[in-house]
Amino acid sequence: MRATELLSRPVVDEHGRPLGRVHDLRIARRPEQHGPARGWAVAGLAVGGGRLVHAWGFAERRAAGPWLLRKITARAGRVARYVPAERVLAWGPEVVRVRTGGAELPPLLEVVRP
Amino acid sequence: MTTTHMGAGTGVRWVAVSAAVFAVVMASLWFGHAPPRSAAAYARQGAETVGYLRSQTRTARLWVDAVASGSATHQAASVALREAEDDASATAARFAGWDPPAGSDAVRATVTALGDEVTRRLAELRIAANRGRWADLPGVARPLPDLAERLGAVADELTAASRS
Amino acid sequence: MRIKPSMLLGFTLGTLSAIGGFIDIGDLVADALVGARFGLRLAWVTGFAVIGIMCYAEMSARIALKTRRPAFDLARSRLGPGYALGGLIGSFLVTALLVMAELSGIALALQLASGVHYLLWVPIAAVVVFIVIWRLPFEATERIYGLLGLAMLVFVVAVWHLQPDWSRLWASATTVAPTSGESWPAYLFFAVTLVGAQMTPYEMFFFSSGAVESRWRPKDLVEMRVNVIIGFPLGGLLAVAIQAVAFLVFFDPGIRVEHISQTVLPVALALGRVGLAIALVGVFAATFGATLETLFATGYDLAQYFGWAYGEVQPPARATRFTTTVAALLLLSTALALTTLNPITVTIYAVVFSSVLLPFAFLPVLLVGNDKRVMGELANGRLSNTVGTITLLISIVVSVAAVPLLILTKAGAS
Amino acid sequence: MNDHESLRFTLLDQQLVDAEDRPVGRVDDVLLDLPADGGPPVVVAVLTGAQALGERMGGPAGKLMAAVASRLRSGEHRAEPVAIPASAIGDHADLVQLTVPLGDLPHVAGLERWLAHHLVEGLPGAGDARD
Repeated sequence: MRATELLSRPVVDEHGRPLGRVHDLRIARRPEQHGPARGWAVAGLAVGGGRLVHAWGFAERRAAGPWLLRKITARAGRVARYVPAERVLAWGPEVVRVRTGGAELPPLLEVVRP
Repeated sequence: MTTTHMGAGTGVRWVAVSAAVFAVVMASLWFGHAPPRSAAAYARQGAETVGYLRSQTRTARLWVDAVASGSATHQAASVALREAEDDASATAARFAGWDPPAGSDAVRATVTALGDEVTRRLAELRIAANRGRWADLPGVARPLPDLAERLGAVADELTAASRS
Repeated sequence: MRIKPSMLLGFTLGTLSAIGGFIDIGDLVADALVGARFGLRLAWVTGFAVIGIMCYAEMSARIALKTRRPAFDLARSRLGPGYALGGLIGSFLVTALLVMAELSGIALALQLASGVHYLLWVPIAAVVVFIVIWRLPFEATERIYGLLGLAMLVFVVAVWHLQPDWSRLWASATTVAPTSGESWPAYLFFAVTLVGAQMTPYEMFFFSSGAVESRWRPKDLVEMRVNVIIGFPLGGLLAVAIQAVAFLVFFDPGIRVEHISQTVLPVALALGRVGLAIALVGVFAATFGATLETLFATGYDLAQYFGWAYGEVQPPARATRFTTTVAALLLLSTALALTTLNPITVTIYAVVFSSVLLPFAFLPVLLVGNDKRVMGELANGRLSNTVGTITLLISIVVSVAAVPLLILTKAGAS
Repeated sequence: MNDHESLRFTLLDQQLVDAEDRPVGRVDDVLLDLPADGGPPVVVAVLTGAQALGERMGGPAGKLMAAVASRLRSGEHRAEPVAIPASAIGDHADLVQLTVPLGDLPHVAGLERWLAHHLVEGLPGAGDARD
């Protein structure tokens, strides 16, 4: 599976309700015991919000400005959510299915390093 | 990252977009190169043409002055005089290539006659320069200011005619 | 304070960018044309262009010396490969036209100096350009053409020697409206043309790639800023001087500028043969420098898009795809120049299309300049952001208006 | 706080340089594998080259790019885009740095080598491609 196939794939909850699209993958270094590779594993997904908000880095607040771009992207940035990999029931091929248990997903900004 | 899920509509959309772009380009080309169709548009083009002829005449005159006063080299002046002549004949030929709308024959006669005259005068300058007759150049150029005045007057007339 | 040779050396990077990038064939044509038709009534555009390009050149160079990543690199990593590919193809086409026009500019300067037809000089100029690309080190090249480009200052001297009515010049420079007999669309079209000629994206790509190649590090920040602060306003001053001399000599007789020979004619009238000779050296150096810059900028763009090795500091065999691209583009442009296509017309089209690409080039730079995780303490301050945002907004307007104005005014003919 | 990071900003589309700082290409895509035991996908390789990029972009332009890139390659592997195993990836601050030199990755930057070999090296003053 290519990472870019996952990007922009629709995300739904266990009842098939849409949660937006995958806009970014959060990756973390794998612990050494998982083989010789110092590679990464997918830790979670960034879901929801606008495509550009993620592409331009505002969804994870990489930038504080300029003021105008921050204003334009502010609302969409707040909508971005984080889905931990453990909650993913199926990664594809058509949709990413996620277990929410009826609860709200955490905002992306809460789990991103400032 | 945009196109991973575009599916079957992609091909159709591409064709539609390409066709639209092509249509706009063709329309623009037509707009840019369509000949003048009304008498007013023809007169306006005539004024424009005569304005350029005047510009080329005066440019040539400036180069003659510059070379006569020792301000410009012979090489540069002979290149510039040839350019002025080439421009003038291209300007005149472009206008002559358009069919005059009904009632515009007089405009055509005036403008093409001026085009011929300017081209002829500038050719004389170019020939004198290429023969190295630099001392004669101011003499050959003597009619130019007069000619430029006449061109200016005709341009004003045609502009007025295009507005009425 | 003792000035180290390396500082002078670094300074020439800015001078070359200013002379070769700011004053290139686009300016030699557009400034003279605009001066003859509108006097100094579009000088404010040059003022805006200088501030805008200074802002983005500084920003992209600051990013380059912090991250070793030049401007086009950012376009792809921030805005995705599809977006960047559009920018790449667009800038490739525009630069191919520009290289053709710059090469013709070299040939036209040589024609005016020698009297031999310019088409004969085109292949010779192309061969010399190729040898310089192949053999001469980056720094020697920029030093030679940066210094020779200073000959363009003769245009500033010529303004004084033409003994202008200064109050008339001032009145013209402070009027924002077309001259009588000219239309607003034509006025705005030439405003767009000047923006395209003076805020060319390739200046930014070249400047930031040059900063990476010269291995500038954050400690070179001051030197880089000195380059920007001296280099680009110098280019702007030259541009206004060209507008002014064209105004003084051509405006009253109603002369339309159609040739490079007309650009240098006011200098000859003001300063005689010596002035003319110096102006021709300046034109030669500016177009030669700009040929190199446009060629490299295109090679850089392509190399950075695909992540290839690039570089004028590398021997050609270490960056073969880059070298091959540059050589192929040079060949293509030479062929284009030999078709006897009018280089002045090509220049106008090239700068107008270049202005269409501006916002695409600026946006990623502005985004990364603000990325604190990448830029740390070198992130944009309020000044960079304010000027950068305003420049970006104006460039969007220019980009949208450019082609409709081109069509509406028939490339400024009416 | 979690120590995960954005694929988009730290890996995808970033510049790849080899162990000697030579530019190798860009991360044109990332190959993921779903472990059989049901864990999250892991990064097994980064893909580089116009073939991977063209396949990623899709559409007429992408298809063309992938087809041309595939044609330019030789050998039996040409159906698959060039992959660099995750084990060869080291540091990734501003650039993604590989732990091996370009010479150890025979499939990478094929065109660069071909041009060096057939076109550029033969000319005087080109310098040496292999130093």
